[in-house]
Amino acid sequence: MLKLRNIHTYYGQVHALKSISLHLSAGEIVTLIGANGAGKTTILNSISAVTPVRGGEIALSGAPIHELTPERIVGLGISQVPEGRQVFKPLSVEDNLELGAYLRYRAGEGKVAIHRDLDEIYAIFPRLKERRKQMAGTLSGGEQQMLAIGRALMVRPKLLLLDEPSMGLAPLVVQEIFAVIQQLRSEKGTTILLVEQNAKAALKMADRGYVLETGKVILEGSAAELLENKEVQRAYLGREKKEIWER
Amino acid sequence: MNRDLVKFVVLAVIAVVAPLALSGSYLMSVLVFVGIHAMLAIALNLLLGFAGQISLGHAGFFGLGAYASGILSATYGVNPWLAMVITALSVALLAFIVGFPVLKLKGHYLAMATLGLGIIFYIVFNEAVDLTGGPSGFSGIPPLKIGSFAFDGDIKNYGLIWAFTMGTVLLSLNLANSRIGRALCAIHDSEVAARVMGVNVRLLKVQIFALSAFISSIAGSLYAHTMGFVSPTSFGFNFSVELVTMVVVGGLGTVYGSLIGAAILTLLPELLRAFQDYDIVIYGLVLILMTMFMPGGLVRGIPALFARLLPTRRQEG
Amino acid sequence: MLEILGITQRFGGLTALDDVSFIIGKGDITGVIGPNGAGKTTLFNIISGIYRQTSGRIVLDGRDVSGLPPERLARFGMVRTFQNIELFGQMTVLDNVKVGLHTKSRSGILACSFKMPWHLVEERRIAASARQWLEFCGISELADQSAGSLPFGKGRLLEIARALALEPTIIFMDEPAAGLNSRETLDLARLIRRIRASGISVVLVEHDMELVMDVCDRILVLNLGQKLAEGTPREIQENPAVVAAYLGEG
Amino acid sequence: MDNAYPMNIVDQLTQYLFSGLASGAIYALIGLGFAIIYNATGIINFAQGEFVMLGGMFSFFLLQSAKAPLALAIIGAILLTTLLGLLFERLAIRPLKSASPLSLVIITIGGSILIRGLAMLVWGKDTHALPSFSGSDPIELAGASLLPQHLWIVAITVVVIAVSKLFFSYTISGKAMRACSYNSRAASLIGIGVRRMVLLSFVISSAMGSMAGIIIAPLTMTSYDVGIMLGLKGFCAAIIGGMSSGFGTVMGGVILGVLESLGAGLISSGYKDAIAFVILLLILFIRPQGLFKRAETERV
Repeated sequence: MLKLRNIHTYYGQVHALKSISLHLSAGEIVTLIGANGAGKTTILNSISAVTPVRGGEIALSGAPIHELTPERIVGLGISQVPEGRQVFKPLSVEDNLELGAYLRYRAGEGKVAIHRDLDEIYAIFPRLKERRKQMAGTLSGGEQQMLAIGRALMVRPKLLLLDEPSMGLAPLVVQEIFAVIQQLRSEKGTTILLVEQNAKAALKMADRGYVLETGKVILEGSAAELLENKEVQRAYLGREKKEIWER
Repeated sequence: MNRDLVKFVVLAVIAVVAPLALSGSYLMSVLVFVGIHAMLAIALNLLLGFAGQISLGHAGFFGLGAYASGILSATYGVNPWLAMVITALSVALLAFIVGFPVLKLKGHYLAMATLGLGIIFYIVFNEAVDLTGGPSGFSGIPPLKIGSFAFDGDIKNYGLIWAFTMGTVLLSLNLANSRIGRALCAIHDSEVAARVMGVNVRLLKVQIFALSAFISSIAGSLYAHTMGFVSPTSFGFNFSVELVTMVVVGGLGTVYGSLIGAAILTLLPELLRAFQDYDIVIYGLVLILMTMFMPGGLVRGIPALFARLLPTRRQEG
Repeated sequence: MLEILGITQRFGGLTALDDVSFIIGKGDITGVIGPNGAGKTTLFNIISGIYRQTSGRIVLDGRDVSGLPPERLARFGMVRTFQNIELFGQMTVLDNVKVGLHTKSRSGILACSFKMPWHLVEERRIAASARQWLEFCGISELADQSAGSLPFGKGRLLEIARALALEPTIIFMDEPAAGLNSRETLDLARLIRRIRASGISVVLVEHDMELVMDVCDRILVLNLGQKLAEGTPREIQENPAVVAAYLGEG
Repeated sequence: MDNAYPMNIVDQLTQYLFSGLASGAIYALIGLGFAIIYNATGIINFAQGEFVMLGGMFSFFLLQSAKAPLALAIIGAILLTTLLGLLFERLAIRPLKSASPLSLVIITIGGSILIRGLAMLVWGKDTHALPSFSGSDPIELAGASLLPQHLWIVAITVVVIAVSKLFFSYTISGKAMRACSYNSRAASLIGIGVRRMVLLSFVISSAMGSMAGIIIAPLTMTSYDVGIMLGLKGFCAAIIGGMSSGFGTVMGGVILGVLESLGAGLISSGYKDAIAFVILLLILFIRPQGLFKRAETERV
């Protein structure tokens, strides 16, 4: 469905992505893991076209998309839940969600269809419905994460890019959000590209994963393989960590 | 640094030789203005180009220097030199005091606050009629004298002004190549990193603001004593903008750039006399086009342009 | 010795740090780790005077330095580097390090403008000292390049050289290995040890566990704004709470 | 407004209050223009005052040379000014990709000088007056005498502000603009085109500015250089209001207008403009975030 071939991306002088290649098939959950600065977020931003790609190709169902504007990418059905949630704090919960359907409004889609989707989001996250008139800034971290996901879902994405949905959240909330992610794939068949620091949890949920280090893919494989991989374990708690894992 | 010395000597020679070629001509009086504008542009550049802090009110300090020195010497009979020094010190002190709240502001807010300051001065020049003569101006300002030698003709004014201008150039170059100059550039590039390096950013900004006001005030006094007459229109918002234009055209953060900018923007309207009313349009266009296509100013932009047009030494990579 | 005593930081309704205390020993290399959003950078920003904490104190060698701005802390020998290197991009590499010597010189505006003799002496001393620090960090051949044009790895070294020029007693590094390749990271580890050997305490926030476990004497683990654990690298690696926070029980 | 006969102090104050309200309404309109562009782009558009001038001047010349009826001339002037606002964004703002605040300040100043200069070349330096919208017989109100134009000013301002409030609260484009001004990156991730929003902000601001210029022209005359002062006053209003594109700026305009009018009446009319700038400086020094904005909670 989505294919990245030899992507190079720079932040000013920093060569953030060095020839990254990866692919997603329809309906897959794929996770990117790696230390901070490894380039996980940059990959998502390159796909979303907010960080321009300087070399290589990104193709969606065979058609190149790496020279399009961010709006066009969203129009093609790729939406991103950014790191740190980034909800529109001064706007109400409902306004945030409606804005997710901005392009659909502009395309002339009627209110009825959009409101139907809104109800669907409220069904997934009942807590958002309780707070629909509240300013998004007054929500708790977990609720903001739900709102950010809901907003991205209002795009009706074929492909959802999730950047560290568990960041800074309590374990129970994280479980709840991960459950929703799995539900999205099983019920709607949404393809998901997940960036997570919580590697173990991400791999448990994903079909496949890529391990990144300083802008390169150093490992790829099925989630189960990666979970067993010593390199992956090492990357997370230092080299002497093996012993603990084997205990 | 030696190249700077060479440039300075070349400039000094030109400054000395110029009157021989142009003596008695109308251009001499224009060159007097070039000198005054150059002092002002360099003063503003210390703030704008080096420390990265905009001021849209420098015409106000220029005006304060001109009026205060003029009034002290003409109305109260103070020796013009003394008047000039007293004025410059008071203006610097004023800038130092106002500087603390003003330079706490950043970006647009700073631009707006300095602009407001300049406009307040301008209104005072217009409205304090008893003191300043109001909109019709203030005349009878005595020239500067050494013994019985008065600076009153074009050629003498030229010598006086350019002596001060060259002094300003020299001192500013020294400052730029010192720990203070480096700290100013550091503030420009990254304020937080400069602070982490122990630079007292707030104090230094205010000090440089005061220094800049000091030089502007001297330029104003020189203007008043050489012209003998001042009126508010020379010190309005438009002139503050012209000064910013000079600095931007010449190049932010280069002393010689300010000199060149001042020269071009003073001579240009003279050369375009025929299209008198167009000068404001040209100012606007120059400002926009320079910012868009040559943000580094002429001093950096022209060599870069040549480098692009004549790709003899292609760089690898 | 730097004591961090009960630091709490709230942003609006959010508690970014909750009563965090620990002690940084003289001549130690201390690592601060934790998942994203744990409050590491916030803690750094407080210690280096960029944020003002909601409550709690910071004591350097018996002197209370809480709430002092960074320029004052610099004079007490506390300096930091930044995650996304903050260089003076329009200046040369050498001039960047010279700014690091700002607190080691005192000529004012007048002395500089009039090139007073003592100022010239001082400038020579600054230049010599700056070159030494470039050498210490192994980048003296870049002295005349513009800092903005450096590759990231070299920029990182320059930032460290500039910080060292202050001759600090303690240097804080915010993710010094981020964006470095593995060879550069190895060089960095060596440099960090040399810094410590010259008597300077080092504190680093870092995600590269290999580096942290390799160079640190002590490690502080933060999670969700609270201190989760503290100890030697081995103790930390064997601490079940840390393992859970990092790998999740998902 | 000098009166031939002495009024008592209360009547005088009422008089100042009313004329202050009218000029305050103008400042509020101009200030909203500043705030809208600022919120969408982070730019202070120093050319905002020129849109105000263009409104008045276009109206006058459409009225004079094209012999258009007043209402038509006004609509034409608003459209023409808006078109210029759009062109300004396209030609001067959009090509700058990652410009520093300093170059943005300089470029909008350049734009303002250019527009003013062209206006002078095309229309000359004379001052002109638009006819009042409905006669000029003063109306007595609470001891003060008002011109019908004062009422027009207040009424039109209230309507414009109400419409913009509705736009920002209830339309998807308005909400998208607010979202974009809060976090443009997140907005682009859900398909909101940032550049489109910037363009829209210039369109709205230039339209608002031109309206301000038109409704005040019958009272204070218009000429190629009225934009400087009006623009700066509008900016003061926006600063007092904390650069909000709503209530704060409106209050800022009203406060400024009333204080200025009281100051001019009670202290000295020559220093009227200085009063506005002293207020500006005091606000910047004491509460740079404006009088009507809560201190921003720091973002983490």
